[in-house]
Amino acid sequence: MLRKLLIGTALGSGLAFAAHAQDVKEVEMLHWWTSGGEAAALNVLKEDLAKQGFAWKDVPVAGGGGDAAMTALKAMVAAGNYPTASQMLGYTVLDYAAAGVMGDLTETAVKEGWDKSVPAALQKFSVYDGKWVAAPVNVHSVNWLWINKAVMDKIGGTEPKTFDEFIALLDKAKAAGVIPLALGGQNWQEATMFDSVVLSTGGPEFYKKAFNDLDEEQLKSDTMKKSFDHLAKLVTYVDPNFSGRDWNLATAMVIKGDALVQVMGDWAKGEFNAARKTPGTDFLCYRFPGTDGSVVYNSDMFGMFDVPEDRKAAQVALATATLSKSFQSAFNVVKGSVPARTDVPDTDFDACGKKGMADLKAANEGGTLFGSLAQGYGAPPAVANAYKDVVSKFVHGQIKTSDEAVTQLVNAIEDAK
Amino acid sequence: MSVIATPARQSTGGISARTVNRIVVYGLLALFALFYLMPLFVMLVTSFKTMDEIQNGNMLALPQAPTFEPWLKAWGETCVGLTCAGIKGYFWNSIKMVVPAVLISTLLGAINGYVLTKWRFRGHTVVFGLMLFACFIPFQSVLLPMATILGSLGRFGVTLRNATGFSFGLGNPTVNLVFVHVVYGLGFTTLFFRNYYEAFPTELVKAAQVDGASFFQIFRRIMLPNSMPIFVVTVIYQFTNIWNDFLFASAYAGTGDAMPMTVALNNVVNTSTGVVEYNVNMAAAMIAALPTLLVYVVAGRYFVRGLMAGAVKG
Amino acid sequence: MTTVATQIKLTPEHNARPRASVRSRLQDALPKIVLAPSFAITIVFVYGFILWTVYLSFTNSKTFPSYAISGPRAYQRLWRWTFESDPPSSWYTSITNMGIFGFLYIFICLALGLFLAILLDQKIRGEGMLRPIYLYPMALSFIVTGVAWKWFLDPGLGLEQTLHQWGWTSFHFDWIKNKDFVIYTVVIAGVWQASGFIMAMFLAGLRGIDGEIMKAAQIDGATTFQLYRRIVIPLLRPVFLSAFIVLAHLAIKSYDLVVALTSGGPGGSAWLPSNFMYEYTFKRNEMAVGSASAVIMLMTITAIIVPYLYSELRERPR
Amino acid sequence: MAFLEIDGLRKRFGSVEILKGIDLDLEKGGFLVLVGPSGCGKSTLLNTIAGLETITEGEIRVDGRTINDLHPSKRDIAMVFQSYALYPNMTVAGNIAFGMEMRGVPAQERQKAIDKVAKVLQIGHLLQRKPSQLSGGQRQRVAMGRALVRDPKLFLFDEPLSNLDAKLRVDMRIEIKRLHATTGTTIVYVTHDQIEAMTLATKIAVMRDGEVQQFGTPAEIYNNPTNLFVADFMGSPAMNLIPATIDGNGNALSVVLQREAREPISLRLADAPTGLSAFHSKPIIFGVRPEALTDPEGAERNASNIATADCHIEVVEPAGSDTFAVTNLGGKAVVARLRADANIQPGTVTPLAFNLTKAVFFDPATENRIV
Repeated sequence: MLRKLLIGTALGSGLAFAAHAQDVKEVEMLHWWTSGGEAAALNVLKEDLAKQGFAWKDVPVAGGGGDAAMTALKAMVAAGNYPTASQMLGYTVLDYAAAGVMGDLTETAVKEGWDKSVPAALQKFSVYDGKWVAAPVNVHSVNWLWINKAVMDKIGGTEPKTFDEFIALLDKAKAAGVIPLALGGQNWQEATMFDSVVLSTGGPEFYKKAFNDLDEEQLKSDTMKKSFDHLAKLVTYVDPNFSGRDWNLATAMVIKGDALVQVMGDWAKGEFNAARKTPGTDFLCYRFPGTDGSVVYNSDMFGMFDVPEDRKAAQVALATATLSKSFQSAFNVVKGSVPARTDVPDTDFDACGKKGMADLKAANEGGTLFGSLAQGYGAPPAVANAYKDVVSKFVHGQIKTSDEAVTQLVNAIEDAK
Repeated sequence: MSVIATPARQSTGGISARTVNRIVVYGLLALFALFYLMPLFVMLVTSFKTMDEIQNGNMLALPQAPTFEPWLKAWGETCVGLTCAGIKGYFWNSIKMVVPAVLISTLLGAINGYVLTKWRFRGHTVVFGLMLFACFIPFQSVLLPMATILGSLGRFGVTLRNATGFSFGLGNPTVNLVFVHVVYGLGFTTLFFRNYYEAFPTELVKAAQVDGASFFQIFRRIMLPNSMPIFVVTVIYQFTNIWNDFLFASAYAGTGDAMPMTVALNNVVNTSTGVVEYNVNMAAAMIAALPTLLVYVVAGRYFVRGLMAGAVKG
Repeated sequence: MTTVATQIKLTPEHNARPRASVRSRLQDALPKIVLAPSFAITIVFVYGFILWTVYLSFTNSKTFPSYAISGPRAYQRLWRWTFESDPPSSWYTSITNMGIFGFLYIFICLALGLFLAILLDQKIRGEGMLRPIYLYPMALSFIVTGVAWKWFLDPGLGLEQTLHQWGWTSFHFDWIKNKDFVIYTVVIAGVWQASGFIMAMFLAGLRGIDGEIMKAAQIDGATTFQLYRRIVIPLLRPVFLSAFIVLAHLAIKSYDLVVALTSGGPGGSAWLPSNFMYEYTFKRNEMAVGSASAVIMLMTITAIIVPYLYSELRERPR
Repeated sequence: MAFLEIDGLRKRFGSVEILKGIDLDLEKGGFLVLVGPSGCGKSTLLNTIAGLETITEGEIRVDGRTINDLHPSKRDIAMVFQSYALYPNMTVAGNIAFGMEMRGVPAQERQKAIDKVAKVLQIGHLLQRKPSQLSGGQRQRVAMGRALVRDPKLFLFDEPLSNLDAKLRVDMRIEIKRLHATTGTTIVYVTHDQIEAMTLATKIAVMRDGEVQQFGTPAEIYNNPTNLFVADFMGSPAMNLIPATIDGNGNALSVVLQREAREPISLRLADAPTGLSAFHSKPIIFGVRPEALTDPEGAERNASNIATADCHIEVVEPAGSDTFAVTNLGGKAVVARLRADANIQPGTVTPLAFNLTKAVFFDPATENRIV
């Protein structure tokens, strides 16, 4: 069908080209950044483009962390109405590229020097078959702890460096009558936390082999079993109503001091920012105990579609603006993430942002920058979701023991491969 | 029909059995009314509260300092994607999609019902059975093939526009949505009208034929004027379903200039970051639901009457 | 006369008679011509798409449709997930939930709808006000009401919290957080949404019953309960069937109910087959499995609906 | 040439044959009644004449013109339906004028025609009402008005009186008869009520199972039924059909009726039908109408062949105008019609006079009349 589609589109675009000698000064952008902070960040881009004379045709579809948007995108592509660009994650970019619907930005990339400034790990997803098909917007890292400083001071805690210290800290909070761990009981949140647990328990090498290479030996190893034990331990520090809670509500618990800590990606910092909290004085950001030096990342990308010739100029402008240093800085300061290129000055970033940028650079150079399995950067969606299923079922008790969890994980991943 | 009003046999201790009976009946009705109203109540009181009160107060408590701010914000200021002009603009998008979709699917259902009862042909039951079964297809599984076809139609529209100057609506997202809702509404509208016309006297059709009325004249002059009850039922049913559809709307008309109300509302409500402004969300939800609520309250009476007139007959 | 004789016959079997004029033959064919577009649309956009789905379920389609047949692997996986399911697979959870939800939802809606209709039929003052109250939930999208219900059922925000504040601290209601009970909260919200509509159908049915039958039964000495059980409810059979069709169709399509209320529930424990299908088709990029699950759903629906359609639509001698 | 001619008309639904070769004709100004039990095909036949149902074989001609394939509206017919089929959304005037409106008759002319018809049927005061505001009789009148206003070649009536109560039915029957007499229109009328058939028709077609059993004037049908079915169906009370045997030889045949606990009655036939001699000593059905079986004083004086026999009277039914007496002959209850003032008591034995001139005989095997 896709081939037919492509022929149809080619036909359509040919005709469109004949009809419009002039370039279309408009970008059509599908995204799910509809909340106030995100929209404000994206507005920076919109205004950038407006300055160059390009109108912004907004296609926002919120819900399910991009699920609804991806469904809409699939429908748009099936219909042959490609947007100029779409917000996309990891393997989705590669899937669409393999289907042959993505554009080619190599020329611009070479001119702008993206291949030097964008970390190689990210290029794995933005470059397909030697061609640039997507512009990375940011790098989120997943292995963070977000701690309420006031609560921390009250219970006299210090930065935990190992998993055992972390447990000791949680115990202190429990003793002080604070909810130790804020967690939202949705499968992606649980799995995101488990990413960090595995990295902490098994170390960088183990994480890579298990969660990026899907090595069966590692998946069914005792280390994995121990990781599940650690997860089980962590879940005992969660309040009883955690199930189904949205992540930002969990963050809010930490912000308000109802809970001590949340294990979450750096997008949580956007919530602290929105609540006008300052790192160091109101809240603390630490790497998940035992994962310092490694970064488990995911990244928002703007996938660039194979649009008709008359829309290419607008697309190039969008891509260039997206990876411009000024936008990368301005956007990521608001969003909580770090720039997708390593040569952006960190002057505008707060302490956590600066640490994040330094960590990314180090991890990139040291080979410890790993894709998050929970966030769809470790393996294709079928595997990632099978993984989330197992973790979530373990957390909620459908899977009862770590042994069973390991068996289930191996089977589920094998099944979904 | 109405029964139970059996006269009290003996009045016991001053209060008659009948009175007790009435109290029980009214009590139960009131209790269930509370059950049905509860979510509406929660939404309403929340929409008049400040964020502070929502975060710190009781969900069921009345607002201590009622404010219209959330309503104004939802109406004219809240952000749908990058455009921050409230949800008011999306009303029109929805209306210009819903009204034609409802009218076309209802009219087609009426005419199908007319043919399937008054102009029967060999195999009419099979045709009807196939159309009725179509109601059960899960919409998720038609999303992609439908998109493909809409895409082809859209390209054909471009060709047409280049050739003739008009695209005849092909490729227009609103037209696409109307088309999709008509296609998947046909089963139910045909069912409603067929059941209604099944009980409609065939002799009237014969009389009109003898009087010289044509196929369409009979439909327009005899069938339609006598179809008011079922019309109300079908229109309400279709209006509600189409107005509230999210799946098709988000997949086929996600862009700002055609985006229907539900998609806009979803973009307001379903944000995953930032402080969730529940009061604005609730106000927006109420505003978005106003047309359907209005339809139910205003036409509710005719609704039961219409159901009586035939829609519930097997 | 038999039914057939009262129908107008449109397929003329003119034999050995002068042919009708083109115009009059067009007249004869007009009803079919008028019906044809609707029928064609249904064939293409429903049955064509069903065939397409069946086809895809035998391919190895992932993110996008692929048209190379690769065998029944998707069905084998579903089979395994159904019968070798310990701990329960998402598919197993979905179909067992469908059983629980479908049964309770349809049964409670029918029972509550009938009960309310009977109450409302007792010459109630203020019926005009009560009726829209029972009916309105059907008018609202669950995107909207899902949030309200989620709050209400959340032990930390809703009913439990409120009752605790009012002093009933031993009250405990946390089904929405419990993997074994979350599906019942979906039932509650679903019943809330649809039962008023069913009530309206029953009310219409009750109003359509001949009053003389009721009087006769009362004279025969039937108690109110007997009256309803022996006379009224049997007479409402067609309404039951129509209501069943409406409810079955709503139950099968319940997707946003689960998402808005529970986001899938703890560990996916609130999934229904439509969630499974959507999830696999669009989110997990396993279109073949999603298609296969859709086919199984359709087959189940067929098994339930077709006998009903057959019994309702076959020519009944009068 | 007759005004309405139906030749070899057949109608099939799949393998079921509803009409099995109907041949009928009717002169201009005639009144044809199709009568028969329900399911006999009479309404289908009417519908085929109207063009509301197609035919499988055969031909229908009106005024010499074949109308088989004409649309109902082109046949120049008007029809009155059992349920009246008044359009509920239109006023009485609208109902009456609808046909003309469909033909594009200008409004003024329509008004004139409405007024005329309203005057004839005395429904002028009802013109602005909706059908739901009318009584049964009024609806009936409006339905007739709708037919009349068309001034068609042919009127079709499909059981028009069956929804009325007994009194109104008689009134309307007379009204229709008068209408026919004054307007001289040609009418085809379907009913299952044989009294309506007898009183209204100039020609009757008795139908059963898609076939015409007998076609003729009311008198022919009544007096000379061609078979048992027609004999039994027409007339009220129905003809007595008594199992009997033929006795005697040559020209001196007699019919023998068995009785319970008495010796048989033997009635001598003066001018027996010639076919009867073949039934010597064989069972036949002896048919005699109640009015041909009476008390000897009340018997037709000038009838050529009257035989009297003593009968045991079981029941007496005084009906006002007549008195009916029931006796038992050949194992069947037999009704005799006596004068109203006849002095007769149940349980007594009374002589009854058989008017054998009016008697008919049927072959029990073929059920056909023996002639």
